[in-house]
Amino acid sequence: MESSTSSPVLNAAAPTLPPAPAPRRNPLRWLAGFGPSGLLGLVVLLFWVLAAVFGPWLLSFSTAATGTSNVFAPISAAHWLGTDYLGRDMLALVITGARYTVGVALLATLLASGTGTTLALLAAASGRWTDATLSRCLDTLTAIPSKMFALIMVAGFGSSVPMLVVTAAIIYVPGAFRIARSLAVNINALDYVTVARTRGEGTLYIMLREILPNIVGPMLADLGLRFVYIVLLLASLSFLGLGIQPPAADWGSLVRENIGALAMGGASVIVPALAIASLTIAVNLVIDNLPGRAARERGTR
Amino acid sequence: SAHAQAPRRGGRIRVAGATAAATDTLDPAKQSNQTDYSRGNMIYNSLTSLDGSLTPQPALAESFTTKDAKTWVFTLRKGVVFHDGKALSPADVVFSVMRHKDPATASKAKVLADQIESVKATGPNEVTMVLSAPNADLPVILGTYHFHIVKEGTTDFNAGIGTGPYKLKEFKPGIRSLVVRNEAYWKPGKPYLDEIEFVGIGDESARVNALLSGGMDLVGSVNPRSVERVKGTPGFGIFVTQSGQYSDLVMRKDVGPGANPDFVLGMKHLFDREQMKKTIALDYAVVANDQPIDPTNRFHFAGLPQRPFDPEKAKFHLQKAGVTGKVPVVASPAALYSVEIALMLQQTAQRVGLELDIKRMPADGYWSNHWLNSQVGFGNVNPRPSADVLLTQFFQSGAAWNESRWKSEKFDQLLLASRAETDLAKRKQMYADMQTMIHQDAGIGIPLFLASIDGHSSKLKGLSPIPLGGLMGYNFAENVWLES
Amino acid sequence: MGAPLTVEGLSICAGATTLVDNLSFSVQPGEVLALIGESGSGKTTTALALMGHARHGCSISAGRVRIGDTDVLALDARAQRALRGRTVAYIAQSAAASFNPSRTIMDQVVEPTVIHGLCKRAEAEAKAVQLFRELALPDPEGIGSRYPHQVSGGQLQRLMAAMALIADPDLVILDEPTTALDVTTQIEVLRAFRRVVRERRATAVYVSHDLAVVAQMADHILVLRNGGMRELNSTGQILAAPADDYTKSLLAAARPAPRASAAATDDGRELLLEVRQLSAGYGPVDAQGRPAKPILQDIDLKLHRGQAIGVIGESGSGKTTLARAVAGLLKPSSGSVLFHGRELKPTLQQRGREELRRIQIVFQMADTALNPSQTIERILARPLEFYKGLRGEPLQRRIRELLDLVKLPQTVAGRLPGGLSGGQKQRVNLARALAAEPDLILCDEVTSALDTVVGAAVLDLMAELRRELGVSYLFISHDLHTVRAVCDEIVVMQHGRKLAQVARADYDRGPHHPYYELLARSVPELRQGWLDEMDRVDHAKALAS
Amino acid sequence: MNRLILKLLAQRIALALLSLLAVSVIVFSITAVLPGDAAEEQLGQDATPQALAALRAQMGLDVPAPKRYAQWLLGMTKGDLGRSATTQMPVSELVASRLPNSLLLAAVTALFSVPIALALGIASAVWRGSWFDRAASTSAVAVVSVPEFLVATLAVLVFAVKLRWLPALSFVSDIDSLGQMLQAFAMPVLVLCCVIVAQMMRMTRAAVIDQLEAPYIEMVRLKGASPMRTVLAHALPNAVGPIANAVALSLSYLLGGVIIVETIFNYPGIAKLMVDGVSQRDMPLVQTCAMIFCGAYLILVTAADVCGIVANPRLRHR
Ligand SMILES: Nc1ncnc2c1ncn2[C@@H]1O[C@H](COP(=O)(O)OP(=O)(O)OP(=O)(O)O)[C@@H](O)[C@H]1O
Ligand SMILES: Nc1ncnc2c1ncn2[C@@H]1O[C@H](COP(=O)(O)OP(=O)(O)OP(=O)(O)O)[C@@H](O)[C@H]1O
Ligand SMILES: [Mg+2]
Ligand SMILES: [Mg+2]
Repeated sequence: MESSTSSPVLNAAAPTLPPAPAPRRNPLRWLAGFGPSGLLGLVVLLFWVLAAVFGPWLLSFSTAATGTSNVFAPISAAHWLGTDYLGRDMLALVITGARYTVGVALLATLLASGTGTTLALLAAASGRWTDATLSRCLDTLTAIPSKMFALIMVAGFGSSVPMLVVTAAIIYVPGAFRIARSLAVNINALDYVTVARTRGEGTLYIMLREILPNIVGPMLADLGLRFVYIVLLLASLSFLGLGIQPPAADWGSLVRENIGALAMGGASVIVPALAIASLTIAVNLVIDNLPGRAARERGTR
Repeated sequence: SAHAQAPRRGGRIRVAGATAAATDTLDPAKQSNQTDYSRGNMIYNSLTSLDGSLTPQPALAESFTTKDAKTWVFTLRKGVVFHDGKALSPADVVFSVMRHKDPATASKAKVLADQIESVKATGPNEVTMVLSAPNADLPVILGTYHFHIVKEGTTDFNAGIGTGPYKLKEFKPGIRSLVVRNEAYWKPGKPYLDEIEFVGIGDESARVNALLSGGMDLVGSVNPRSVERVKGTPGFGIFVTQSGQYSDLVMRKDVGPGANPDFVLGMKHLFDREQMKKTIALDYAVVANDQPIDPTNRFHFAGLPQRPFDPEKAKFHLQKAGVTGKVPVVASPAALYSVEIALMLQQTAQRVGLELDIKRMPADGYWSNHWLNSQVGFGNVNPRPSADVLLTQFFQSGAAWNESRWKSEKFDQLLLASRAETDLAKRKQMYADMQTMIHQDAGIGIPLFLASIDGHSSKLKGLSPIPLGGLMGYNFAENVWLES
Repeated sequence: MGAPLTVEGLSICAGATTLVDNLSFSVQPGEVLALIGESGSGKTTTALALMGHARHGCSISAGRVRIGDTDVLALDARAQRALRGRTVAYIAQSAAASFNPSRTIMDQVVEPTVIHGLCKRAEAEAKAVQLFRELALPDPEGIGSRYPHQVSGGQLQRLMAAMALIADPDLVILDEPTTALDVTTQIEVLRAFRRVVRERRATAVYVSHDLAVVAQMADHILVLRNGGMRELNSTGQILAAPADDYTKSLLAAARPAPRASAAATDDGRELLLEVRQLSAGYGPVDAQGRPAKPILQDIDLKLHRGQAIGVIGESGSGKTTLARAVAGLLKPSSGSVLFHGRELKPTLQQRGREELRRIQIVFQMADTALNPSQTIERILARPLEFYKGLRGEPLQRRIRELLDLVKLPQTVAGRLPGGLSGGQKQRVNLARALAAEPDLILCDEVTSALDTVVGAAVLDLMAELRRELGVSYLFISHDLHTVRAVCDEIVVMQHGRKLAQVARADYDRGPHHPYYELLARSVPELRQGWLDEMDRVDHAKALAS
Repeated sequence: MNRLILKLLAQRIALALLSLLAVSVIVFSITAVLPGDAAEEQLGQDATPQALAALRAQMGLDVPAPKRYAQWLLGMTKGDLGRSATTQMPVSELVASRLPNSLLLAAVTALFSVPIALALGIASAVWRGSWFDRAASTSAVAVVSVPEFLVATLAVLVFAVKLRWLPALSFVSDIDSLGQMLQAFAMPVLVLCCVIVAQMMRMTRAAVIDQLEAPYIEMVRLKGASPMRTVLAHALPNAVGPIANAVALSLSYLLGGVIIVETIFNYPGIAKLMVDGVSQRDMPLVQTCAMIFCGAYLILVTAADVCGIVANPRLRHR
């Protein structure tokens, strides 16, 4: 009632206000947008993230000690997921490992994709020279095999968690850059970017507002696979003995350390392998089923 | 079977060692690992050879004599020829020994060779060596792989010309080598096999799988965790060599927490040796007593009381030492089991309120960058041919590899004296004293003496342990034979 | 021979929205039915449904389509495939986008015969060459071995017709086959189509929004609006006596009325823009500063405040390039541009924000000029924030005003450009330029995608702004009628040169440059039989010479 | 050949030389700042100052690093790859004994993986959104996300240890017949396929889908073309460029990235040589390997670009 007395002008304007674009407002509807497989992925992902954040705290009282001398024990009531090559409880190891695998890989992936995309936007939005220089430099980096690079980095600077994140990120920046640049260059040639230029907009605005929103879709798809590769890189680094520091172990190292149990079908090697697979599949399911992604992709065509 | 079969001649085997790299070498002075040693023993001989108790036996030298342990006379075996047909002469021996002293050779045995003052041909079949100080163990030293005898003037060793049981047919560093029977070998009846193909497989599970799939007849360095599998597969067996190899916790006495003797003692009491033996080595080890001479050695001092796992005592010493905060401990896969030992130590330490911060270093670069430089860290010592060599290299005050920088004048004097002592009983006592000193005072904790485990097909016969290391102290080639 | 086409109760929807609502009509063999209506009224959607096809996201929800004895919508996928390209052939709206860029033209033209196994490849090729000849394509023997990018847009349109006709279909659907063409080419193509339809006696559905063109081609006209049928009658009847109001307004707006300027020829007014000896081009520049692909040569132009100058010329003559050079998007290789008497810097980076604000450009391609991930509201808000620093309610109000100005409903503000029709996008484009309140707007084909009614409204708006705010225009178009209606002067361009400049007073006084004459003559007139007359005239000329 | 391709090749070769130079500088400087040198690594536990000095002199490490680099570069321009620091063997000899093996493995793997990846990628693009597509994409992610040493070990356990069909190791030196070759290569190729198929498949799928959404495809459908024809004759030729690029990137992995496969199957390839080189700080060897990988990468990428041009008439015809 108050509004009717306040201002006739406002009242007149009110009905003509465009209806708010509301699909995002309701979290439940947003979730439903994932579809069944996307939701499944989301649940698994959430599970691992929770495990990474709270798991060690939940388990700290029970399982940290090696205790038994029963190595490669099968699944039992005492050890839900069996024991590893030193008789340690696999459940505890997998849960603590989640912190490293999920954390390091996710961080490195975001860092790699973020840096790659930023550089690509810069290359596309600024002049030919920046583009050429950046492209050539990163091409050169791609030419060095990733494992060789990791080997050299770890040999030189030791293998701490920040070091691993940075190494993995550097290795995967050129790939992300390549994809983002090819997308961004196409967008940059479109008229709407030119319009922004004729308006006098700065490079930053063009990068972030005009180009970026139009390449996030494909970049997300790329991120999914990149994540898988970073998890694998960590695993293969641990194969070469360069991974996370003990007693912590990422899942890749757990697989590696317990590979001896494979012949007996031991849980200690299968469980971490399954953990890796479930995590990477979940990430890709979530990304592939992001609500509105399919629609957005069609829209850009 | 209980009673020995007669060895059969003929057949071809494939053998896998644990390393393969482009640095594989046939130069005795440069040999540095299992595969190098094994290959060397196929194509070369030394003046002596070491038997199952590491006692030197005549080889290219028919006999060796000394009066004062300072001047040694070696009589060379007659009728020995190199693979290219040239007869063995004293000049070859002089060359082979003297080259280690030349810095340009960059020999790994230079330290050992430096005690030899001169090597001279003193007759058509006689070589005389004069030492700078008496050493009763010279024949033992000369029986090790670095002192293989090569042809005088050899500069390119890739041809692999020696006097050994097999002739080199192919040598591709890091890939494989192929040797065939030396028909003119001086030991009658030996070797038994026609041909050996020798490769290095770095990955343990690949090595074991290669064996179990029938692709290999003998593989070195099997992880205790694979033993059950090998034993459980019909047609395969394992071969255990208990030796003096150990991984040790090094606490430097000159810097860091190890400077406090109580810290060292506390740590030594923290080793749950039985548990380590069970979970880490799966019983393929013997419990050690913080001293380096292992039970297979004739100078092992069994009378030294075993130090127990005693958290209370450890706690007492550690509290007395007043160590606070996290103590960094450096370990590496380069030092066998050191990461696992460190992890168990970390847990027991936690129980007595000590925080250990395990730093695992990559294997490559470990020896040059971390070993000897870390305040608290792990080392690994391979079996040495004699107690003297071991103590001289690792415990003498001025020794380059004195891991804990432990200095004791009394120990050094005992060491020199025992080296010159030719009376075995007296010598034994001296060694016992030295072992006790190390057990008490050195900044070294030795939890276990490790065994080497090899896997083999049951058709392969003739294996017997030589505690220099696995694969019969790397000398399987001339001893094994194939059952038909 | 043609087959009769009957459509009953056809409805097509995309999700919840109905694109085409309960449409019924029929076409007899050998006749042409025209579907006309504004952009986005569902013409293409209907045309595609005649083949049983619905675009991604759309579906045919009800109705029957019969060609001869076949019920198209009841067929399974395989039978539909057998029908398409054989019984029904389609000539798409954009020929350039409908050819596979990596295969030769001949491959694609004879493909229907290959797919349907009609005849041997050699036979098919001979037939194709015959069609090329009929469609007056140059080099009929050789053109087949070229790739799509090696022929012009008008030629491509005709090649597509050949592709449709090669299987002798019973029903041909032509979807706006001449929108992309300039008038001179358009005449050629129209002639070709008509000859084919007449000689082969195929049934045809002709989709267009251009009444004048439809008048030449169709026997009957169906007027569509918002997916619904407004009127269906014979061409003569509709042109002479339209029954529906919408049809009437379409007809009324068909020939744009001249919009008088406040001071059409007032030479005393301030000189706003002067282009002197301007040359420009694309590609890397050589040592003398000449670009590898020179386009514009020695253009001179003067534009006074409040004036509108039209630029016409065939496709590729350099009209857009001129606008880009003035806007600072393309560095001229020589010559200069003066604005308010001061020389403009050649590139954007060197120009100040105020200079940029005063000259706005409305791009030709409405689709690509709007960022697909920003809502219309954001698109319009940005220049207001950027230049004027507007925030909050004043900003919202101004956006609403702008939408009103270009006759767009307020509801589009929250939508993304993907949800707008071509004409709507074009108007958003214009609104964005207006938001900056510029002195000069470079309009590149702003009305080409619009139907006559909306187009007329936009022209009115421009005239009004010009009158009241003194905004000036450089009005680029290939439609001579529109240009004549709004501009005080017309610049005729060909091959990057200015051929002639004609003032409004002289529009109907000749003689002008022959090329201008040709352009003027080629604009279709809104009466039946115009094309036939043109045929006769040209024929006579050909005989005379 | 067409002028455009020649020009591109010339440009690429010039750039490649630059890249190679840059890579060599990067690799050299990183290895130069690494702790430890070849002498220390070789002596390991046996390092004493005297022995180190002697060995360094023998290896030529007593020369300052920049000078060593200059020497190496000079030798390189004359076609001399230098001598390995640790083994004193000519690097060319070391490499020559392994490079053919690596190339062979890469070739055989490419022979199998590329057609499989393309077929799967195209099929999932055609049946986009179907259960096949979902299953293929998910299992591709699942397969790549299993660490390759696990796949390799599992394969060995099943095929070599349990079934005894295949040898556990790939003895390339013993290959006399095609059968033996197939036996030796079966498992390494299988494992490598698992690693690289997924990426190529995904890129192929994306590229084909991209084309399937182009307006000309609608026209092709309206001509009555079958789905098979639509994809193979129309969409695919236009997708060759991006697909070739994806294939090139994946294949470049096959030279330098296969260290794990080489280790587990004891395959004498060049990746292991490189890893040894790094851990031994054998500069000339590492440099040469880096040059080979970099060169191979550049060749592959250029080949992909040429493919793209050849497939695209717009580029091919001026
Ligand atoms: N895939 C789609 N999904 C949803 N709506 C669509 C789709 N394609 C087109 N439309 C909508 O359908 C309506 C009719 O489109 P159609 O292409 O038939 O128009 P048209 O009359 O051919 O216009 P024009 O003259 O611009 O070609 C438009 O409002 C358009 O926005
Ligand atoms: N970026 C570019 N690089 C090279 N050539 C170009 C470029 N843009 C346009 N051209 C060429 O310049 C010529 C003039 O183009 P312009 O866009 O000015 O034509 P137009 O008169 O606007 O034609 P239309 O009526 O079709 O829009 C054409 O031949 C075109 O192919
Ligand atoms: Mg349309
Ligand atoms: Mg234009």
